[in-house]
Order: sequence, then C-alpha cells, then structure tokens
Amino acid sequence: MVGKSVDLKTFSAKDGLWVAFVVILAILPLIPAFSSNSFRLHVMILILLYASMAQAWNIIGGYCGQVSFGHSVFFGIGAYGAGMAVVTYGATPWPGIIVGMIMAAIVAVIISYPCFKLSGHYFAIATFAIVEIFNRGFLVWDWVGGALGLDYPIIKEGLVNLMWHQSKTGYYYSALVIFVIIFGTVRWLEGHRFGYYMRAVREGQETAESLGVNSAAVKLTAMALSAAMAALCGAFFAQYNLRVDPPMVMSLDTSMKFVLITILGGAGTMLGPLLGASVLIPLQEYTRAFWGGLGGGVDLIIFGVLIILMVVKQPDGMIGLIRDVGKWASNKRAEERN
Amino acid sequence: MSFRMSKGAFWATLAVFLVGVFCFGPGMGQTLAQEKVIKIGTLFPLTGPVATAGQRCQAAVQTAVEIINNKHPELKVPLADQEGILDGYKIVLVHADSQGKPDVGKAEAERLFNQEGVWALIGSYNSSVSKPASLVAERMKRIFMCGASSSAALTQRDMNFFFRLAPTDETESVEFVETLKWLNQKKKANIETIGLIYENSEFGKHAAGEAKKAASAAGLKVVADVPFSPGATNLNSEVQTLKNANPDAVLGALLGADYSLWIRTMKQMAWAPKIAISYCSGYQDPVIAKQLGPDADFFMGSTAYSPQFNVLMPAVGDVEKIFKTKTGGVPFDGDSIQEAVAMLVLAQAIQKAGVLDAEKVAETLHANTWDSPLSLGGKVAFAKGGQNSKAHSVVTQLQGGEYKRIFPEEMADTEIVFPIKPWNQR
Amino acid sequence: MALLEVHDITMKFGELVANCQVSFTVDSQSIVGLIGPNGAGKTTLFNCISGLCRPTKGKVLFDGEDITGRKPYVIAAKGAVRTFQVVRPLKDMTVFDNVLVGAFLKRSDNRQAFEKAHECIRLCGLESVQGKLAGELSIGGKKRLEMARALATSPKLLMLDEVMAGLTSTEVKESMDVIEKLRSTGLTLMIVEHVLEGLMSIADKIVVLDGGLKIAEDSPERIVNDERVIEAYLGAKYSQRYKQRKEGGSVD
Amino acid sequence: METFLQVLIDGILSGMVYALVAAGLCLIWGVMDVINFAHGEYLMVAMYVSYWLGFLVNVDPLVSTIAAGVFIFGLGALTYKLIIRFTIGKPGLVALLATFGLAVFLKNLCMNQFSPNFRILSDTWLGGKTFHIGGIILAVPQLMAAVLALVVVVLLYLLINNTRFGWAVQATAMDRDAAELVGINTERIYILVFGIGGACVGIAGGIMPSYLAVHPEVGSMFGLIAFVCVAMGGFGSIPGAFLSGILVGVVEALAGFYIAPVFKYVAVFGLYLAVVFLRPKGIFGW
Repeated sequence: MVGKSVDLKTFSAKDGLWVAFVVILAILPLIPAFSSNSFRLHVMILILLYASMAQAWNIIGGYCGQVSFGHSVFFGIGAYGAGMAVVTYGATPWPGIIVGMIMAAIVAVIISYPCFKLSGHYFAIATFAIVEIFNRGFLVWDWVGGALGLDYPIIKEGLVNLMWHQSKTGYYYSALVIFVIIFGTVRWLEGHRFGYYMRAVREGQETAESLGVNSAAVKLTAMALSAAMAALCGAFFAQYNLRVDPPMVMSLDTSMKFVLITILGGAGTMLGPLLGASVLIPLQEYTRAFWGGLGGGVDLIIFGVLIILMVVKQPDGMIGLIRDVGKWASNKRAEERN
Repeated sequence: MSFRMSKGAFWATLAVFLVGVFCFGPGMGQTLAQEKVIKIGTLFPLTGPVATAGQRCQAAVQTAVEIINNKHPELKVPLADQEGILDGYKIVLVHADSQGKPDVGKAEAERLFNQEGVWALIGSYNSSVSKPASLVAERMKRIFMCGASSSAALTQRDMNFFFRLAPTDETESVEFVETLKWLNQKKKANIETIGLIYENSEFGKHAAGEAKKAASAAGLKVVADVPFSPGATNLNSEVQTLKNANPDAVLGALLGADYSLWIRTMKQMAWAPKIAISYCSGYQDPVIAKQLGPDADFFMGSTAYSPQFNVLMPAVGDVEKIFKTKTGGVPFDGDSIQEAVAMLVLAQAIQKAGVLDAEKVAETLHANTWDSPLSLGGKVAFAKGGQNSKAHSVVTQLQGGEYKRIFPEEMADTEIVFPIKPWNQR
Repeated sequence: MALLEVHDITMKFGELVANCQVSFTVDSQSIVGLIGPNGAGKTTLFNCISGLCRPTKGKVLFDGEDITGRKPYVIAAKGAVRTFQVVRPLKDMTVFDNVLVGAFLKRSDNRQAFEKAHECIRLCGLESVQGKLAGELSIGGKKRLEMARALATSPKLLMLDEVMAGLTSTEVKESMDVIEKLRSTGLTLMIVEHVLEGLMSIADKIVVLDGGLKIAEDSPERIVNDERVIEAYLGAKYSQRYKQRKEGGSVD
Repeated sequence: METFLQVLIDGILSGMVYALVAAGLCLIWGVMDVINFAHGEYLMVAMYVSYWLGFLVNVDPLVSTIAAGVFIFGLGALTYKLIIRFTIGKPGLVALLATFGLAVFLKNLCMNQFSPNFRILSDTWLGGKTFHIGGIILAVPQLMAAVLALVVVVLLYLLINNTRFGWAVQATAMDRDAAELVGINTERIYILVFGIGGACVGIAGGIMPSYLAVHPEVGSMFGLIAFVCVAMGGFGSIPGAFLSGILVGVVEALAGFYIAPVFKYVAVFGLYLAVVFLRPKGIFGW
C-alpha cells in the first residue's frame, strides 16, 4: 500500500477489501459448518486472536523495527488485569481490561526506555531477560495468585462478564471486534504521520532525527500502543481460557508466538500478521489434533522444520512469497505477450 | 520489508485463511462405523517437561481399556471376564496432548467433546490443566475422571461431573505429619522442625501450602521454605538453604529430574535431614530407585502403588504385565495406576447405570461404593465434589531399592530406618 | 542579520582535534560555501551545528537562539535541516514516502503534507521515480532525494553536505539551478563542497577550513587568490612555487 | 564465613560450566553475528551422546566428552551448511528465528526418539565423589567440569589469538569481503567456527551426565544463561564471556542462598540488565 500512497484519499479501495473481509468473517458463524461449538470456530477464534496479537507486535516490531521478545509481559499484564477483576474482586472483567491496558502501556514505557539504548542482539536478549524476570516475579507474587494462578468461577454468561459457556459464538464476535480494533488502528496509523515516522525510525534513526523526528518519543509511543493492544489480546485470552498463570501468559513461548507469526507472515505489512496466523495457527491446532495424541511430539517436529524452511527460504515472510509468485506470473504474462 | 500490496495478495490471504479453516475441518472426528462404541478421551501431557508421567498415564488408561474390551478371565478385576460393557459396547480411546499447558488442555478438551464426540474424559495429570479442562466438561454436563491430579482445590468446587481418584495433597500432608508424630512417640525421634522444598508451580505451591497448614496444626515449626524454579540447572543454593536451616524433617514436592538432582546435591553437600518425605511424582517414579541406586535409599514418600505392594493388591500383578508391554517394562506407579482405576470405575458405573447417560452415570458414581482391586484398600467411593473418599496411600521408605511400607502401622511390612543413614555409610 | 552564528566551536574526539575555535556567521538568505580538503573538519562542523555531536567548546546560535548541543530533531524543528554526505535513504520506503516524512515536520495534515512532498519531488526532478523504493535509486537519485527530503521540512536554513560530489557536470549544473531557485524563495543555504566548480559562482561567501582551523572567510573572488587556501588545497610546495613565481625571485 | 565460601565456590564451579557453554556461543556471535538459539539443545544432544555411550558401551563421560565434542562439531557444521549459510547477511532476527525452529525440532526429535524420561548414568568414575578442604566440600564431577571448561576456553582463546587459523577467523569477523580478497576461504572459516562453537558446548554437555540427569528439556535454561553471559561479556569477547559466565554462576549462587532460591535467575537476568544499561555493549564490548 505504500507504493500507491501517492494518492490523497485516506479511504482507498484497499479499505473496501478489508471491510468486505470483516463482513465475510462476521457472517461465517451463521453457516452451519461453523456450529456454535465446533473446533473450527475455535480455530477461527485463535486465528483472529493471534493475528491481533501479531499485529500489535507488528506496530513496534514491524513498522518501528524494534524486535521485542518481551511482549508476553504485556500480554500477561492484560490477562492478569481481566483475571484479577473477575477472580480476585468478583467484578466484571471490563475495568480490569482497561486497567490492564493502561498498566501494560506504563510498564512498556518504563522498561523500554533503558532498553532502547541497546542495539541488535543486546536488545533482543534484554527483552528475553525481562520476560524471565516478570515470569518468576509473578510466580512468587501472592497478590496475583502466584504459582497457583487464577481460576475463573463459573458465572453468568454474556457480554457483561465477557464469558460464554456452551456456545463459542460470543467469543468469536469478541475476537472479531478486537481484530477490527487493532487492525483498524494500524491501518489508520499506516496512512498518517505517526505511521510514516515509525517506518522512518526503523529505516534510519539518525536520518529520521535529522528530519525533525523525535525517534525516542516515536519508539516509546509505538511501544506503549503496542503493549496496550497486546494487553487487550491477553485479557481476551484469559476470558477464553478461564485461567491465568505465569507460564501460560508470561513466557518466552508466548513471546515467540508474537514474533514468529508476524515474521512468517511478513513484518511491517498490514496483511502479514493475518497471513501468518492463518497458516501457523491451523497448522499448530490441526497437527496437534492429528498427531498430538501419539505423544511423540511429531507435531512439534514438523512445526520446527517448517519454521526453519520458511525463515531461511523467504525471510520476507509469506507476503514475500505471494509477491514473488505475483511477479513470476506477471513476467510470464509479459513473455507470452511478446 | 514493505511491499506494494496488490489486490491479489489480499485475496491470497483470504484464501489461505479460509483454506486453513475449512480444509482440515471436515473429516475430523469421523467415528468408526461400528455402532456399539463408547468413545472416551484421554488428555495428558504427552510432550513438555512432565511428558514421562503423561505418557505412562496414557498407557495405564489403555491397559484398563484392554481389560474392559477383551475377555481376561485370568485377571481378578471387575469387567475383565466379559467382553465390553452394556452388552457388547466397546470402549475406544481418543488421545490428546495437553503439553502441560492449561490453554492447550482446555482447547483439546473442547475438541474431544465437540469434534471427536467423546462421551467422557480422563485426565489430565497437571492440576493446572485439570482445572480448566474439567470446567469444559462440567459446563457440557459430561463426566471428567481425574486420576492423579493432587490439588485439593479441584474437588472443592462442588462439581457434579468431576471425579478424582488420587488422595489430595491435603490428605497426604496430614498423613505425613501423622507419620512424624508417630515417630516422635514411638521412636522418641524428637522431630520439631520442618523444611519444605518444592517446585514453584501449581503442584508444588499447593502441596507446600497444605503442608504448612498440617504442620502448624501439629505444632511443628517450619524453619525453611524453599521453592525453586523447575528445570533449574542446579539446586545448590536450595540445598544449601536447607542445610543451613537444618530442619529435622523435610517435606518435598519435586518431579522427576529435579528429584534426582535434589538427592545428588544433598549427597554432594554431605547433608541429609533425619527424615525426608515426598509427595507423589519424583519419589515414586519407578526409574528413580534403579538410576540413583543406594543414594535413593531411606527417603520416604507417599505411595499409592508399587510392585512391592502385591501382597496387599494381588490383582495388580497380571494387569501390570499388560501395562509393561506399553511402557517398555516400566511398572505402574502411584499416579499412572490411578488413571487405570479411573477408567475401570467409569466403566463399572456405566455398566451399573445401564444407560449411556452422563447424568445417570454421574449419579451412579456418587451413589455407590466401587470394588477396585487396583486401589489401595480395594474400594472407591466419591464424596460431594468428586473426591474419592476411600483414597489411601501409604508412607513408604526406599530400602535397597524397594518401596517398604512404613505407616500406617497396620499396613506396614518393614521397620523404618531412622534417621536417614549418612551418605558415607551406605 | 545573521541567521546562524558559530562561535569558537572546538570539537575533540579524544586526542584528535577535528575543529578548533571555528567562528563564522551565515546571513539570512545568503549562500555560504564551506570548503576545505579531506579531513578538514567540514562534516564534523556540520554535525556540531545540526546536533549530531555536542561540541567540546563553543556556541551555536540559530535565529538568535542558543542551540548548542540540542537534539538533532529539535534543531531540525527550529528550521535548520541538513543532508548527509554519505546518503542515508530510508531504504525500504518509497521515494515519495521518504520526502513525506520530511513534509510531516511542519504539517500534520495528510493533504498539506502530500502537496508539499509533491512540490519538493517536482523541484528535485524525482517525479519519474517517486514510486520506487529509495534503496533502488542511483547514487545521483539518492543525492537528490536527500535534498528533496530536507526541503520538504520547509527549513529556514538548509545545510547541504556534498550533494554534488560524484555527479556528472550536467547534474552539477542542474543542482546549481535548483539551489539558485531556492535562494530566490528566501531560503538560506550552507553548502559543504569538495568540488569548487560551480559553488564559487553562486556563493555569497566562502568559509575555508583546514586541519580543523578556519583559515579564511571571504567572498569567492578573494578566496581563490588567498595564499593559505591555495596552500591548503595544493600543498605547501606548490604554494611556494606559486609565490616565488609571483614575486619573480628564486630561492635555491 | 564457611557457608559463604561454600556458596561462592559452588557458584564459581557452576559458573565455569556456563562459561564453557557461553564460549561457543560467543565465538559464533563474534564471527558471524548470529545468535544460535539452539545452543541449549546442542548441550542436550551432547548429554545424550555421552549418556548413550555410557549406557550402551560403558564409556565414562570423562572420555565420551570428546566424542560428544566431535559429534556436536559435526552437528554445528551441518547446521551451518543447511541453515545458517542462508541467513548470513540478512537481519540478525532471521538466523535467530531459524535456530529457534531448530531448537524446537531437536528438542522434540530427542523426545520422540529417546522418550521424555530423564536418564541418569550411575557408576561413573567421578559420580558422587567429593573431597573436603577444611569445612568446604568440593564435588569432584563439578570440579572436573570446571577444570575442563577452563582448559577448553584457554585453548579456544589461544586458537583464536595465536594461530594462523585464528587470525583468519578474526579477519573474517572484521570484514568478510576483505578477508576473501586476501585469500581466506571464509565459507570454510564459517563452517569451522560454527563447528568449534558447537564443540565447546558439546564438551560441556559431554561431561555433565556424571552429575546431571539427561532429558529433552535440560538444555533450555543453559541456553538462556549462555545468551546472557555472551551479551554481558560483550560482542565476541571470549574472555568477556568467560568472566561473565563465572559472574553469573556466583550471582546465581549468592542470590539463591542469601535472597531466596526462586530469585536466583531473577538476579542473573537483573544483573544482565544492570550491566547493559550501564555499558550497552557489555563489559568487554566496544
């Protein structure tokens, strides 16, 4: 979408496609093949959730170029926000979600400020370290449930409690709303000053500064925004699984998922996270469903090989793959014409 | 990294999304054409840090199903002498891997019910997985049989469809403290202080909490409280902390590899308490005694089963032969055998209820006392909330690589070696 | 009135002295050339003015305000914008988007920023490549991009660091035209050049650096005859001979 | 005081093993700017090599550590040939994610092949032996591992700094193209460096079964700690990695004992953050 950004319209044909896509998604549960409690609906919920998570990461990791492995911290804070509101205080999750998002943004700014002074691998390892510190900190912090975690009671279902019992349709539409919020925000950013500034910082910090871009402020803002959105996803994750504990939400594994999905799909692009989640999540869920019961970790072996292949062969992600195929096809057409 | 996005790319993404969701969907969960089949799901951590235990549990359920489905007149176990239940219904297992993660476990539980159409679930070893997974079952009004998860909280939720066979860490803690009191009386052991070492996870933390409660009720003083990160590269500071506090007795909750590391580190530091009692898992892993050799001796723990219990539970021996074919010769342990019991008791209840109706079967499970030759004490009965009120375990001590029964006295077969022999006198 | 005043700038990197007590002024709406041989400290001086380095000593006043050691983006926002000698395109962004980043400095509204970017792209003759990724441009294209991007920020003072180096003479000519055009719009320019051709014809004033010291500050006509300048550029020997020839005498 | 010394010495001993694990990672990082995420899994594979040699043919870990080193050398070279080769020159993240895939693959392959059971070698030469100096107890296996670590790291240091091969490696690390120009086969250097980096962790893993249980998850924590040591020591500095390895071991032990055992890794990671916030390129970095 960058290439055509020469035109002035803020609402382009591309956005029309997005709207169409969301409408299709919204209609899907009405088709019988997606019965209200099917595994397929579960997979779709996960795709939407992980695509949103990846898109949240994409703000700072893709657009702004700061590869953080620490996003599970923010995801976890969001999850704990919702979890504690319901489990500890017996309230609805909503205030917890808001507080969680704000807390995540604050924590993001505090820990990112010193980290942004680090470069390359030093930064990456610092974010690893932060995840481990938070993970272990939460494991011993009794106020948040410590190692025991938080278990949701069964309470009244509905939007008020953001909880549904038998049917997954409610969760599906909630995930869709989160998806729309996060993708919409990123789409908006992409076409506005802040979006250009983020990419400028990614491409060259000194250059950006010479053009009047306060790169530190851009990075911190992007990080805060990204963290708040990750927290929103985390809150949904807690509501969906009805349990929060540190290994579940604040672990390197979770962090890696943010990164992997985005990179596999195509970092710094709007479609990348969705594409990555659409491939990786069904793969993960269905390989586990097919082979997981064998107990040999076959699903994970395949998963590992696939990651290697994908990363090595197409570092631009699947977006790059599609682009290459597109190029190849148009070349072919051009040849035929000649 | 930014590309000119064509409409093509967009539609390609949509296609990938839909293919991902659609293609795999149908075809899953198609059942065998056979009519008289009861599908039961198993949900265990088949990969991840506790995969060993999970795989053994799965094998135990498979063993039980083999007994139920086929005629085994040589076994003195209910349902062994007939083929199937309810006049020819056979049980078919559908296995799933929780990876030891609550979110995965919950998703798999839902898939097993909704997609695979299982009738009931057995699982799921980790208490942290059993909690959300059993919630799924409860909300669907389906039965969840839990063999070995030990968290007492599981059966304090007033659930109607949840049944747990193993003794809880609460009862185990009381039993441990009883053992110490008994030692003080009988042996003038003079045990006054307690140290706790446990992995900082749902399992360890919960056990330690119960241990503290039981200890303070009995007037014992907890002088060292040492949680550690599971999968640690060493346990030096943990053991050093214990050594410095030098408690008379240590209660431990450590799984597999951590347990062996703990023992070896204590040996290296040339320290041992007078007595050490462990919650299930690490201590009762049959591999421990073999691999640690004499170092494993004189440590104690609660055991629901060990091959040396054959005198008490004569029926197990032949069942174990089947189990061993699935585990490469590893015998039952106290966790896995509970899963076999869970399967057997469920089948007995279905047989007795006479219908495949979850509510009826759950009522039947609650209402009766079940014969269970694979359980210590031989009986199983469920209290409100689903706890097996007849759950027993014995405090044993490893002597010469064998689990010797020490307490309660009426079950004992050996005199306790007290205190633990120093490392250099073995 | 002077738009930029540089007072006694000294910049040391450890033992190495890159600039030593350099002072000069740049008048509003003038073109000032900053020349000197390799390693004379031109780029360092630029870095000190634009905030990339903090000078060890000395002061920089811009528009009457002390901007010494301020952050680059603050200085850029005040209107003193520079280009880089070693081009730094934002590689994975298109040429247009590169310029747009500059345009956003003074305009947060998309429409205005887009218009400004278009204008600067036209001015620098980049229309035909505006949709390309900046990393794919030729070196000449990248130099022009540097300029377009800086221009888009609507600066008061534009500091060009060797935008003409490595260009063909026609390209140099074109650039000169653009610079003349800019001055007529009221812009002040400070130009670092290694190549003197062309610069001499448009500059109002030339500042010469050598070995970190300012050795001359004068109009172009006088600079070309300045001994020290010739010595700096052509070496002592040549300068000596030049002097001798001038004096008509001979030494050894 | 005695306790303090005991804790300190235990920390130093385990720190030296971290240092050896980190040294291999450090070499790879320094020469090709690649973080090998599968480093911990190399360690795990090495432990399996040593375990199986001990279990099947009764070779003591002290001997099979050499075999493990050779094996992981091969694994490293193979990794380079099949994976890393394609990631050189691309953003650092690419190699990191690719090796993350490799880590997932290796871990689960071992689980698939060897089952998740933990395995212990009983009756090793060193197993369980200790000796006492005053009131301080030294565990022989750990001591041996530490000595081995010291020897290997010193050899590695000498290799890099005092041999023609080492100079070629340094030249390649500084500027690959320039090194090519002066006739260095940099591709070969890369293979060898990845192999040698692997061999270091292979040797560390080879001796570990004499005091640590082997299972598929055993490498993860070592891997993480190695990252921390390397980054804390500074880009490609082997003495830096070695010192920070020991520092990490000591901090871990002291924090574990004097604060609380659950905080020992928190202290290690906190130490890393503190160091890089003060010196963004690590202790020995530039």
